[in-house]
Amino acid sequence: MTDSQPNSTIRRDDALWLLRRMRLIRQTSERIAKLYPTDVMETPVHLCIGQEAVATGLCHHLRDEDKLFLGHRTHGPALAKGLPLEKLMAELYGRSTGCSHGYGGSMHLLDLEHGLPGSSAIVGGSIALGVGAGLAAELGAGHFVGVSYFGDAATNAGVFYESLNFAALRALPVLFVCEDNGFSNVMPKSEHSAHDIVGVASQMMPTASIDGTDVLAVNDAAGRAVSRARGGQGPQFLHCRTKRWMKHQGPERCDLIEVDIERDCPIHKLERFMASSGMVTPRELADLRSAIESEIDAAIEFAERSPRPDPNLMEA
Amino acid sequence: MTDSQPNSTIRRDDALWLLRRMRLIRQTSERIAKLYPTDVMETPVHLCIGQEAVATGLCHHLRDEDKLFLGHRTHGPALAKGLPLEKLMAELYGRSTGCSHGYGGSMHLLDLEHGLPGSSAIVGGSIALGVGAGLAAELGAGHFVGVSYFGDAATNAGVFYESLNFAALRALPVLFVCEDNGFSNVMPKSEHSAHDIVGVASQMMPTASIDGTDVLAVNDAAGRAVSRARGGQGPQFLHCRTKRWMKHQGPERCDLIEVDIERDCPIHKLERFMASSGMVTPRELADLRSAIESEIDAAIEFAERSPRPDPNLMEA
Amino acid sequence: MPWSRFDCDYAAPAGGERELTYCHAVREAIDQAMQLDSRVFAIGLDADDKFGVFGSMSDLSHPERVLGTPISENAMTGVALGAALSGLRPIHVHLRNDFLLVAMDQIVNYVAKWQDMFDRQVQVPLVIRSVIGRGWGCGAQHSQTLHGMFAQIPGLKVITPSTPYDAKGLLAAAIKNDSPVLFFEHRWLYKNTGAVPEEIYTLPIGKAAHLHRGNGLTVVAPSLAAIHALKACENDDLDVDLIDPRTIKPLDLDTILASVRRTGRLLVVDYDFPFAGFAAEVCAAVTEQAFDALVAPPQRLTFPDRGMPAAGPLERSYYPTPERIGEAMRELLAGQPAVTV
Amino acid sequence: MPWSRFDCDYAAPAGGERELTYCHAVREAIDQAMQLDSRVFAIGLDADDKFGVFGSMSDLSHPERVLGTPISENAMTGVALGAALSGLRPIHVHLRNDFLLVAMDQIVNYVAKWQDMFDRQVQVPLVIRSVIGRGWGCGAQHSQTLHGMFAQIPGLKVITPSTPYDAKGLLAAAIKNDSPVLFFEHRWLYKNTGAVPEEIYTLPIGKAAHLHRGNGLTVVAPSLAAIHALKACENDDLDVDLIDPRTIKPLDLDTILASVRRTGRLLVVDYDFPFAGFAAEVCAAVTEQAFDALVAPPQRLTFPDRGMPAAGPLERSYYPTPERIGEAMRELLAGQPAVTV
Ligand SMILES: Cc1ncc(C[n+]2csc(CCOP(=O)(O)OP(=O)(O)O)c2C)c(N)n1
Ligand SMILES: Cc1ncc(C[n+]2csc(CCOP(=O)(O)OP(=O)(O)O)c2C)c(N)n1
Ligand SMILES: [Mg+2]
Ligand SMILES: [Mg+2]
Repeated sequence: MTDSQPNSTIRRDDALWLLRRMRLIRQTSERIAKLYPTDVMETPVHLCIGQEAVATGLCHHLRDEDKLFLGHRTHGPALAKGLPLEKLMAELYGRSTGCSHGYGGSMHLLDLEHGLPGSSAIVGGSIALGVGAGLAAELGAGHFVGVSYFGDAATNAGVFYESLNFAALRALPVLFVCEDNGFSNVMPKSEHSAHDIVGVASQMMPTASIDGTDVLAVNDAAGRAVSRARGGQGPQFLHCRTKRWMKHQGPERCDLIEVDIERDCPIHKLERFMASSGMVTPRELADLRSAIESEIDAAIEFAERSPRPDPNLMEA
Repeated sequence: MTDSQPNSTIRRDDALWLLRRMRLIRQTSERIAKLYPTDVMETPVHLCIGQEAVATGLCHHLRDEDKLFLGHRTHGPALAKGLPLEKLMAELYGRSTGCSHGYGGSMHLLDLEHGLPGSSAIVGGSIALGVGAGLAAELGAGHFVGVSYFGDAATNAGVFYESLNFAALRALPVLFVCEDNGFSNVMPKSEHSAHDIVGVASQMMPTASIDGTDVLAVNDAAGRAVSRARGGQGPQFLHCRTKRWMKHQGPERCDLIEVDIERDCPIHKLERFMASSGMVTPRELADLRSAIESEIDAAIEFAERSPRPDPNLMEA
Repeated sequence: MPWSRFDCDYAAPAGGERELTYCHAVREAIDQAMQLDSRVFAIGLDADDKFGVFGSMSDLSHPERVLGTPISENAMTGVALGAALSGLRPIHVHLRNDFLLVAMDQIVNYVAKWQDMFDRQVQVPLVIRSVIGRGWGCGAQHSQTLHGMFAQIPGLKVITPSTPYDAKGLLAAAIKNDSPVLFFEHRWLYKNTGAVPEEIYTLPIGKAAHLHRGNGLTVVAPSLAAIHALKACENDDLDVDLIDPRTIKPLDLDTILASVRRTGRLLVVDYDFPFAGFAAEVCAAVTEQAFDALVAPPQRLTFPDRGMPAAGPLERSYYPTPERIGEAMRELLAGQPAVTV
Repeated sequence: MPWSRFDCDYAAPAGGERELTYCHAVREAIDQAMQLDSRVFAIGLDADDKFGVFGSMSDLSHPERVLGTPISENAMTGVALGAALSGLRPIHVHLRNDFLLVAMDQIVNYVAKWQDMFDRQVQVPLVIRSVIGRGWGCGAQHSQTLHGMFAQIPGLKVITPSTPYDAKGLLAAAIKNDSPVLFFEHRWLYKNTGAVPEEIYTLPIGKAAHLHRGNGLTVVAPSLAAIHALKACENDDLDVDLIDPRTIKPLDLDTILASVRRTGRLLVVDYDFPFAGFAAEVCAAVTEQAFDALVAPPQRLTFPDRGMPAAGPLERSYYPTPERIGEAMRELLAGQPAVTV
């Protein structure tokens, strides 16, 4: 197990990419939270405010052909991987222009072009699918890695353990990314896991445990893990410690944890780093923020204007 | 993880108990192997010749009220726990006097009086049942421990991992006993497990890895583990390295391993120890052997004389 | 036997009694069973949370016998079985029946088989409770209703109460039963209210209830479908004999047959998949046993044969409604074949 | 598309052709599919062993695409699905369908739902092969036949070939199909022989076959039941129209209806559990659509509603036989109701 240090030599355009994606996820999530009580979205929402760094640092190193399999907390990682915002919004609005044509809803997002072959609401199972993608690559289907992305409590499901074992037995190009926010709904990790997650994973493969609120640390560790997996060094496990600022589901703040922006906010931390090292001006930061707001406005307008799916076209 | 040493201070009656049970299991298994080709037993048989020390050393410390849950390789552990021989034989012969009235067959043995609440042919699942027994004890159902008894390959099933986690979370009085013969049918352990079984288990609870061909070592380690579990110290894991002399199923020798009696035979080793320390005479050993043969003769006669179950009485 | 204390005759509640929600009727059955019998305990994901299984686990008087679990439904079912084999009476609770599929090995290979494998020498007093049905755009993995699948499996009883009164009495009966019972509660019934006696009582497992009387058509509808069908009858004052089987298995075929022998017509409304489901069983069994009484082919009204979609208009079209049930009833009453999906 | 190379017309084999066992017909379909299409691979417990799935995996010409697995059926099903979503065409093999229950979450919540959840934007070319049926006193957990359970689930095709010819042609069709297929092979058919063309060929999924012609009674029987029913027809030269559906789902109802419209009588013989099974579906669907043609109530002959016992006499009484099928047929032909279990 390695505990990574952020790489302070990050290039400006990389840092900007990370900031843009994190801001896109954050601002989109906040907008969803704001709109949600009006019932325009007839689907549950699992927001990831506070957790943006994990998916962003990871996806910075993934290509369109790499296959990312998600669980129920989908919006952030899907946007990080490249799902167009308007397709996400239209799906949440239940429109036929949504990425799943309105058939999937919030938890089932598909974007084959950007390496999102689907996500699942049954906790745990999708971990195996990422291993299948790795196996496909190994058997000649293409040059890509499979990525299984899941929460801390998904590691309680037997399929987690079975998946790691098989990936390790065959040295498959698979990344296991555990977004550890310390909770399964309202149950703290101490009540759902008798063991250290990394301790178990490290019995089977190289692991890294990372401060998941530090996008540079995630970026750094993910970069090394992805290149090892691509380089034929077998599966890699990334354990990212993070915080879920919102309730498990819905638009409300979580009352089980305390958030300290200085310590916990990945966006704040990156912006401070970039500002202090002269990479951005306050003006640029403000511009970025409002540019993204406009993107979100446009995506919502797109969703609102889009037709609802026609039940008569629903095939049996 | 502790690696136990045999306790050379074993008392004669304890050693004799161990020898008797191991001989009972061995000679019964050999007789089954001899009779099996005549098709008197219309049921598969998974013999445990070579593995007798594990169940015997364990069951020496179990009481009738302790609950032992078995998988498919049942005969030896069931006899070790106290299942009367004639009830086993009658079950193998498919008679209504069998321990499961002929409804279970070789893999499904029940003896509520002796703490055998049933065994299962689906690999892995019965591990959870032993945890349930431990939970029952914890919730006041009685003073007993739950024991989950399984092979090395059962640890590949997710239910293994889930069961250990839950038992550890609640510090339940459960013993996990892994009879590691190195094979899943014809697949060697190196192909089914990327990790060390004890390594994973020790993330969750105290473990011991034992030479499972040395009944004194098993007896010793099991004694300590059982008393720790009884004493409220939570679940314990016993990993017993052993050898399967026969094929996975049926009456034939396995051609995948080499057996060296001096090194591998638990009965030979115990007899040698007892003889050299003056606990038994060669005459006593021979007498024991033939007494058990007579027991087996009687059990077979009982089975042969017993009626077959009446299909008309089979309830829907 | 603590159980003898809550045996009572089967009787529909008189009017004017205490009203309770379906959710609280379930809660009360658990709470009273736990008070009467210290062997009863509850276990399940978030079972120990006040919002556990939509509030039906709140404020139980024996919190020390209410255990939360990790997301390990398969092992947890085995744990419940092991506890049942060791002298306790577990109630395993689930927020959605889709999660039971994770535990299918334990439910079908273990729980359902254990008594048969040992010629019924052993008792398996285990209740598995689960919410069924669609929510709010939850999609194909979180909206299923699988009572038909479990009813196929020998060794399992399957109960689907539609009223608060039935929910309490049948859950008490399930807990008291010495064989495995699956108890399915439709999410949309949770806030419905109805008269529920304060005392604990049991209802017979395998006994249907008439929700509406009539002579023109027999309608069999379990769970939420029963309530929707009742609405349809009342809206249009239809001449329908409406039977809520209450237990899918064992099925009270006698009550259904007696009705069909009177009406000559049968419609089964089942909010479950169509192929080889509960509706097929009722149609096949009725045809086998009351063929000569039938004046028209028995009809089924179910979900379409596809996974549940998420978007509102799709979700609403997927689920039958009182209106669609009413239409099917009227067509059958008029001697026309009903439209099936 | 390599697949275009093995499209051929549907035609029963002429006499005098090469004979193959059922087991080897299955093997040959896999072998030839693997040769034609490098995306095809096989995975499963002991799949890479020469005795894997009773010999049907032996000597395949691409051993590098035949992978053994640990006892992790649930994750392995997810691995197969992930591979199918990543451009390959997996065949997941199982020694017994009882083990599929361990993988039920993946099969029902994942594999079956994946296309519907995304409005069919994605293909899932995944075949799950499994042996079904009783062996040698193997007991309730190792002798099930679960095609009825899987047929309930939208999104799964279910195939149950009864002859070597069908086994090869339907397995090739399953591998070629872009949606999930469950392929069930009854253990007792493995050594049966029959004419099988050497070339690879596909048979249509959803098309029944007539095994015997007659006008007095329609019998629908899949898998081993078809072979047993054929024996019963031939033993007594019965006037029976025997239909092997070959695929449980999609079901070729047209062929069955056409027959019942001629005979007026129906018997479904299904070696599976009785309640809400395939037999119920056929009876219900036929009654719905050909009610006026029926002169007697459709009948079912299935297992009893309990787990399979182990001892020989019990096991043999549990399973229908050609004799018992013949009896049921004769009674129906004589205008008497058949005995159902
Ligand atoms: C098999 C299964 N059991 C239970 C649930 C209900 N459930 C949905 S999300 C969740 C918590 C998951 O926690 P974690 O994996 O840590 O992800 P997080 O929500 O924290 O991102 C639970 C219990 C489920 N979806 N699937
Ligand atoms: C879920 C499941 N998958 C596959 C099998 C087939 N099977 C029976 S025993 C066995 C090997 C088990 O090996 P292990 O657990 O090491 O026990 P051993 O036979 O060595 O005693 C297998 C694969 C099964 N019974 N259950
Ligand atoms: Mg979490
Ligand atoms: Mg082994």
